[in-house]
Amino acid sequence: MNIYNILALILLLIIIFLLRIKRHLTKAINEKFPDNLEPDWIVDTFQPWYFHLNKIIGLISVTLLGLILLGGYGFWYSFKIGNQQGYQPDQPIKFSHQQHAGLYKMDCRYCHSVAEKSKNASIPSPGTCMNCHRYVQATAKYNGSISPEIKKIYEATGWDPDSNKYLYAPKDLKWVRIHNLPDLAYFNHSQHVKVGKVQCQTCHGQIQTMKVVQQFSTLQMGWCIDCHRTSNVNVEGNKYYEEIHKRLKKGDKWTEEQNGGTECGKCHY
Amino acid sequence: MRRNRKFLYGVFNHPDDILNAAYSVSATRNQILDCFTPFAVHGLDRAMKVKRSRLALVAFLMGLTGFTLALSLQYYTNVFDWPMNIGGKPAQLAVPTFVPVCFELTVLCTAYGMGITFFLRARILHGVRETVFEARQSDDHFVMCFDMESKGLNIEEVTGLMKKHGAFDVKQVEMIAGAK
Amino acid sequence: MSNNQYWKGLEELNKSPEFMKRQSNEFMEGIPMNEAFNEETYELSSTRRDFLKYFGFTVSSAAILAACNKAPVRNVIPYAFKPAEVVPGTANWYSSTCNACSAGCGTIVKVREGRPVKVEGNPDNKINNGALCAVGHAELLSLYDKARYEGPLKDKANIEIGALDKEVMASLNEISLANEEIVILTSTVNSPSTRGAIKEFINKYPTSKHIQYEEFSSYAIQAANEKSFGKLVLPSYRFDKANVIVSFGADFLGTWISPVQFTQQYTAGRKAINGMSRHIQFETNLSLTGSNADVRVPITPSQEGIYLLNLYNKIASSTGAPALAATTIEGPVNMIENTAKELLANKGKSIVVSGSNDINVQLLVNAINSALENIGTTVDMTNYSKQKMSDDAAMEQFVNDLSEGKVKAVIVYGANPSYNYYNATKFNEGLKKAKLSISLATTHDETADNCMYVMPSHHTFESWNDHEAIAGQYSLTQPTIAPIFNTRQAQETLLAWSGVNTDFYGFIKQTWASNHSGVDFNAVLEKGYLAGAAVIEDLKPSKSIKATKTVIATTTTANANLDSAATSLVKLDADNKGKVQVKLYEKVGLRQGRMSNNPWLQELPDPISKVTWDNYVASSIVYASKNNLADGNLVTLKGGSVATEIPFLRQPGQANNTLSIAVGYGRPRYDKAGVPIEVIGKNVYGLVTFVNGAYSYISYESSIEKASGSYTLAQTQTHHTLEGRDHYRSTSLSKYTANPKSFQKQIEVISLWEERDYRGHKWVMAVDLNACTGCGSCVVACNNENNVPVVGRDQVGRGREMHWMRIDRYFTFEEFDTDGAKDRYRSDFYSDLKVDTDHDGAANEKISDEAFENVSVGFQPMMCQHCGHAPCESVCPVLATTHSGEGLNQMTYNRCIGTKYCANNCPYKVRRFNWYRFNDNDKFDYQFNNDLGKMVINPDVTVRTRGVMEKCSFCIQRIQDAKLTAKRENRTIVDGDMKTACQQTCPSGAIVFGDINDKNSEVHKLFNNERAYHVLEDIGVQPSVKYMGKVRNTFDQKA
Amino acid sequence: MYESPIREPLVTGGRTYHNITEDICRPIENKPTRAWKIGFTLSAILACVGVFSIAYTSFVGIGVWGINKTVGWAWDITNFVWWIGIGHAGTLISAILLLFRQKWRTGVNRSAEAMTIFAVICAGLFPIFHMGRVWLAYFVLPLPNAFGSLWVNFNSPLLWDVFAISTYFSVSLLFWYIGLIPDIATVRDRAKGRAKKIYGIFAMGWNGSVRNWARYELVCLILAGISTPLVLSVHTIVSFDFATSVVPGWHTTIFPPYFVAGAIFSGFGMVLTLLLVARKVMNYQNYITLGHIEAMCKILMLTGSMVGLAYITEFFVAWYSGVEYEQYAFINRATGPYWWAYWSMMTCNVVAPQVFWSKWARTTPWFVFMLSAVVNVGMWFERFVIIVTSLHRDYLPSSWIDYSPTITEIGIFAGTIGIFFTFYFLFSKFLPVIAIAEVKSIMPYPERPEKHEIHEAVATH
Repeated sequence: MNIYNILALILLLIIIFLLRIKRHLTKAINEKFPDNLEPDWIVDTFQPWYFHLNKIIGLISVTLLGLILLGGYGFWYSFKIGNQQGYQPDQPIKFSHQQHAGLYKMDCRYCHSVAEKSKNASIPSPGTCMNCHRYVQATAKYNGSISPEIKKIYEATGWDPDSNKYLYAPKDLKWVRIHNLPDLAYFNHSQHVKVGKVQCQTCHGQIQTMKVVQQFSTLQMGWCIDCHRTSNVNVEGNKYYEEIHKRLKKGDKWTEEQNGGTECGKCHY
Repeated sequence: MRRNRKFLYGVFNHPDDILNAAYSVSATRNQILDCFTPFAVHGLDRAMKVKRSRLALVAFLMGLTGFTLALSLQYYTNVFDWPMNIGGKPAQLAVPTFVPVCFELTVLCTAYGMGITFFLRARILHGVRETVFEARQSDDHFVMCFDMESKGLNIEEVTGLMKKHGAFDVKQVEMIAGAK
Repeated sequence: MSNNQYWKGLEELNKSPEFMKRQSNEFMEGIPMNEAFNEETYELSSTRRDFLKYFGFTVSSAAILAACNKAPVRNVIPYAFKPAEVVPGTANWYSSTCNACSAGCGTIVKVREGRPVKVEGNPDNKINNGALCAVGHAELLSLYDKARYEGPLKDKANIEIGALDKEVMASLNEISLANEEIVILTSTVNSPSTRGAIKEFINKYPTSKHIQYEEFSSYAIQAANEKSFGKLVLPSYRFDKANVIVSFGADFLGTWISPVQFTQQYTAGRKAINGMSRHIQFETNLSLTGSNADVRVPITPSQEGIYLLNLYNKIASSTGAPALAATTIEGPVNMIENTAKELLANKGKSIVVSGSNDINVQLLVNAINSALENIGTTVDMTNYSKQKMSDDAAMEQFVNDLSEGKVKAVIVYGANPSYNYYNATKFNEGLKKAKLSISLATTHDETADNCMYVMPSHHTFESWNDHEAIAGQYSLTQPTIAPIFNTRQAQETLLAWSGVNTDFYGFIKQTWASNHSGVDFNAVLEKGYLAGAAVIEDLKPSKSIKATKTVIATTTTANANLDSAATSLVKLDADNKGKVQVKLYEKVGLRQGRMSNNPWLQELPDPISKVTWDNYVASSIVYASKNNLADGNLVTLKGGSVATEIPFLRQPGQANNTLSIAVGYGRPRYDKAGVPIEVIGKNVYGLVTFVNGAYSYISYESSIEKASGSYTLAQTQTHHTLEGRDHYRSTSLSKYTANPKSFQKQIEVISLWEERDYRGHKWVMAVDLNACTGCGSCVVACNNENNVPVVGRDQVGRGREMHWMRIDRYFTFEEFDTDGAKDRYRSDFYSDLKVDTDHDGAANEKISDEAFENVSVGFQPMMCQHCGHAPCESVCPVLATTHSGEGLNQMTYNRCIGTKYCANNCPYKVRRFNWYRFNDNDKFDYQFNNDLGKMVINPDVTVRTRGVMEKCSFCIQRIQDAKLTAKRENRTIVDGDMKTACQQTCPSGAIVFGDINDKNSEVHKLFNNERAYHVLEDIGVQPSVKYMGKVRNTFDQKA
Repeated sequence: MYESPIREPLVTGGRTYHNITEDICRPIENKPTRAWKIGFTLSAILACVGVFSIAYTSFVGIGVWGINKTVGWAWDITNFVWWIGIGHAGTLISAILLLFRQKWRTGVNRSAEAMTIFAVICAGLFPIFHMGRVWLAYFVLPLPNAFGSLWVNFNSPLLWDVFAISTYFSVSLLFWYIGLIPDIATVRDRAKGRAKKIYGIFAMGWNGSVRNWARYELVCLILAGISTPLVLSVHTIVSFDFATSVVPGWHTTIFPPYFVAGAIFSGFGMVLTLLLVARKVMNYQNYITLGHIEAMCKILMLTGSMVGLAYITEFFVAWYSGVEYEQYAFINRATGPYWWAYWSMMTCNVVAPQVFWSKWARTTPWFVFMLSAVVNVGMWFERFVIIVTSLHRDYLPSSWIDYSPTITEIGIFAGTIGIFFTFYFLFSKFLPVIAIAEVKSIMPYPERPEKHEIHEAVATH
């Protein structure tokens, strides 16, 4: 149940309430004063601003209305600030996850090897690419010449395909970072991948189908919190969690939140 | 429906005069359309048999709304939606800590609920044309006015009664309600 | 400004073919710097959290301003080839040795993506057993010092290394061939390989001489030992094995020879209340050691000899040795009687030391230790110390020769006589007469300014080295970052000039291969330490004394020397009686002033006076009122080659009619461009004298005079008494034994609501006030670990220092009482010297000015208490501070709006507010204001922006890390997995942190200790920190 | 209708209804006087100083103030409480005195209410701009957000303040505006041209209909009814900022009534200060009579004695509690480094108002003016004493420290005074300073005008 439903419900209740009040009042008036003295002529004196008093009020009202609308829109829009969901920049090498992870079914952790050890999943060094691409050159596709994308790896590592040796100085390869968290949030891959056994796809989407990677999740705090509230701690097979679970004496369902997963200090320090 | 109407009105310069006139006119079959005074002349409404306002009820209901709103807001945010450990206190319906905000929102809703109802009910709104028969009706003149189109208005009778009670001027006027 | 400048060399290295060859070397991790520092601006290039957290808030706000779905582009550059041992986002630890002083403490260096971010003590090194002092921690920051030389210089102009080598070698050859003298002037060198390199140099240029010079020398001890025992060595002292410790002005806990080692030994003998040692201190200024003493007697410097003579005579009378001529002492006579009684009762289990550099005094000390049979037990001359190896006489001779033009070439390494030689003008003039003068300094210094050539050396963190701090115990230094600047290690330079064609790493390996056959060099490197098993066992601080010690008898000439020593000491006192005697001392933070451009050390408050960023003249209260001097007055100080204006401060505990001034000041601070901008404090090395073959740090011929004007000293604590409150609890040993429960207060805990229980982890901390010496090591460790900003003198003076951890220092009088009656002395002698009324209406009790000479000192480390009923949490309107399920009080910086309400409501006043933006702000031109200094930032901790509150987090990043490691390794948390930065570094082991729900944890035991109490327990905030009350082993009857 | 043979009439000088209208509308209809121009310019300049100081603080950091690690609140919150306190008199006069049927209030309630609103504006600036990150001030509002619905802390007195101050400001504004409507209508009916239109907008068509008068009076009564507990609650909640904390000297249950009494005291001080000047400058002696002044002086004396009692009670409670921290805090107040602030407070707040036992003192305008200024100073010191002297010597002596303000803090304080008077000058120029309709309703009935006068009136009409 989210907050907006509740707010809407409250507003609805208020409206119903007010309508009831009005009805009640009207009824009361009619009962008590059958010969209603309230003159209706005074209604005629109400002349909406647009053909009576002056344009200033009109201007003010329009401005106010506009401001209110703008403010409301701004408020809703503000939820999207910093939300880069769907961000899909061009990368220096047209690397396709669909091909590598999808078609060839390579394990994510072959390249993103430190995801289980470190807070970063890290971008593989071109040296890692060379493990295969020293030999895999996709020449078939390019009429016998080496694929221009694979050539970029050779440039980055300083590999000379003719002599099969590292001859040149390596060059920087500037990947564009897609998943950006603000510096004030601490996130650790190993906690989620190794300990929590969360699939890469849970946060990064069906990466094995993406030709060009895009940001799948909002990466906003609400998104983190939602997951922490609903997912269970994977107690089994982890001695640390077994000990803590024993101490906490929680029931079978032990969500991340119950383990303190929504406390501020878990991510902000 | 905007059209010119014809009004009969008498001008007094002392609150007691208009009060007496109102009592006298009300005793007849004639209906006073309205009186306009520069300040609240106590008793005039009774003399004119104006019903009592029910704004007090509105105020009470609005206050109740405010209180409910405040309590549910605090309960929802601090207990239901995201309970936190604040100074070791339990996240529950903590009556003492919720009192101030409940009170403040009750007052706020009461005041504004009633105020807005008052504006609406009394037709005190932007764009409302003021009904001014006499420029000095907000200064030191007291105006009693009759709708000349209403059935059964005995113009001579009311003119006489008003003059008798000290109206120094009785006039007829045709205007779009209010404006002169 | 280009971010590349520091990495220029590195980048070239990165791209050179040579790189391919060396890529597996472990000190090549500098490479990923590219990841952060490429040619674009920070905003574009930084990899969010891992680097440059300091703009944590600016980037996010910039993102808000951008307010669009198009992200600011951030590039990531991976390693071309990732070194196998580097895991981005995790730290590597390398063992090394501290070089901040010559004590030789082992360190381990935390390296993140190629840059050292933290130093800790090496637990395997038996000198410091994992602890480290404030200076050792701060040495890391000197690596990222803007005042470092960026490349070789000739007459202050840049020069290529090759050209410099050519010119220097030609000149050296010429001088050597002409049979003219070459001097290599260094500070203490106890590295076998460095000595080997110097030897190679001397072999090549046979007219060379190696002179070791220490500005704060312990030469007299060695000289006296030669006279007494025929051994020119500095003994290893064993305070752990002594039941009675008598120190004459030796600040062995703060600055003397090897403070971390001695602190560990000292507290080993004092933590266990039963059988704790007794410490008696005779001294002039209130030193850190004196403030920890059970009995402290303030004496003037000239009286030191008289007290020692009387002590000797008392001891001699019981051993039957002849008495020496002595005058009677004017102070409390029974102090000497009691001391002698104590010492005689603990023969072989006592120790007498003196910090004096007067050979006569040290002869007496030797005689006393000898008579007490301490030589070989507590004073170890077999495994002697090489921690101070200077030769005062040789230095004096050298300066004379230099000024006479006899020395033609001078190579200075690690010494800075232009700054700290007492007659610097003489040295500088002499240096001009030399044909060749070269400095191998790392950082800008005064001597290098006067040298023709500067061939800057690597910083310790970029260098290879080995050490033999105590005979037979070896440790290694290894580089943990690729050289930042165009520098070359001094030893390598010497080897190059000697024509030895090997790098110093190879040279060390050779040295080790020849000295330690059969030892696996890499295994030592991993551990960082080498010593025989027996030695290691012996070095553990413990009370037991091995019977196998060889006892060295005093030589007969020594006894003959005693008489003349006695005569001259009596004469010294007689000559100087009534004069104002000035004592120079080292500050615990800045020591001799070698790292004076280190903001961490400058802002570390003096443990006693709590003054930062300045030195000052301190006197007793009596002296001050007699001479009409008030705190902050400027006084003109004259004496030796010094004539300067310096602030004045009243210091309780200071012996009357004496003044004390810290050395190590008067050096410039450098701004972010590496330009000196202000001089901090005043240089008083000019007051040093050369007396009787050694340097004396006492001046009898100085004077002060009130000058016009005043100066605000920036103190972190301006109120000094307990006000009769019981948050600091102490008692005497006899009272404690009579009533061990005296620390406990009966408090009925009432709760108005259902209590939360913390059944998972509950992190708590225990602080042993009996162990804490107040040295301030924890403060610097915390600054480093938690990215605490330095705010400078002005802000400290306004009461805005940012330290999360502070050490409160209270002066009390020897009226310790915890059972009921409060100590009756209530005084705020900084605002009003006299005592105000007692709160229970007792008569006004006045404290005389004289009484302030005999204050007792209490140290209380104070950090966030992580209260269960935290008053700060309730009052935060925006939930920026909340409680965790593990009992931690958490501060969420990004939620904080800065109302300061929490700080007001904190009874312990441990919350710190960011009054300004302390990073990238030229008003606060310290390490966070330049690219180089920012390297020291811990990437796991947010750098706070202005306007937010911050405080001790119990090192939550370490807790999280320990938990995650346990989870990853599929095990439960073991007590000791998780240490806070302050606990880890504490030399006295006073701080213990852990999980109270772990029944086997140390902290669980300590919480049930009968000395354990909560500070301010009666206000019901339920803190998570317990303090264990201080017990003082005082004499039962008063002096 | 307020005619009593015993009491002094509340409007003197034999004024007629028309006279009253003329008198009160004159400043609005005439060109601003020289005195007004000078006063307005001076206060506008002062307000600019304040705006500059606030901007400087916001751009550079709270470090430009003199506060430190121990004294986290000083002039900022002192000024906040002071201004809020001043504001209380307006509500008190319009609400509580209305409930008590104290008819004399009509002469002063309009300007007192205006004072309330301006004072609350000034007060509100401080809690906002004392924030370290003022641009995130919206965090205190319970807004749903993208951060997983992070809310606010309803345990925090500072959050209660947010609700209390905003409610207080809104309700006061409403009350004031509803009260103004008939008078604006009067001004409208007298005005010509553009002024008539502008006043017409704000009068919203008010015509003085009997039905509306009846509703109007009821609304005013109910508003008074809810404003009375509101005004008490606001300063109670402000006092909770201190009372719910653990700081010795703050942690006191006596604070709510003590603060409310102090607030009324300081408010009346300010009302007197302002009205004595306005009375003189605008020639309102007939509406703000010596009777008014005397009544307010009596309130000053009463509330002054109440705060005096509170001061003494605090000492008693500290002594009786046996809590040494509490005892020290109070001894320190009287004898510590800020003894002068404490004794200034005592002299100004407790001793000085006692002279109002003398009728001469109560009825001598210049003397009352001086004393009312003294009361304002004293009440400022009261807040300073409570905030700074409690904080600067709290639990651990190691953190004890002194505080002194910087020029920026002084600038902000002076600036709020400037803002206050700027608003007040504008108010006195453009709106009726005295409630015309209400004064007319309580004045003795005028003699019936002679016939020729009526004709004259008709002729001019």
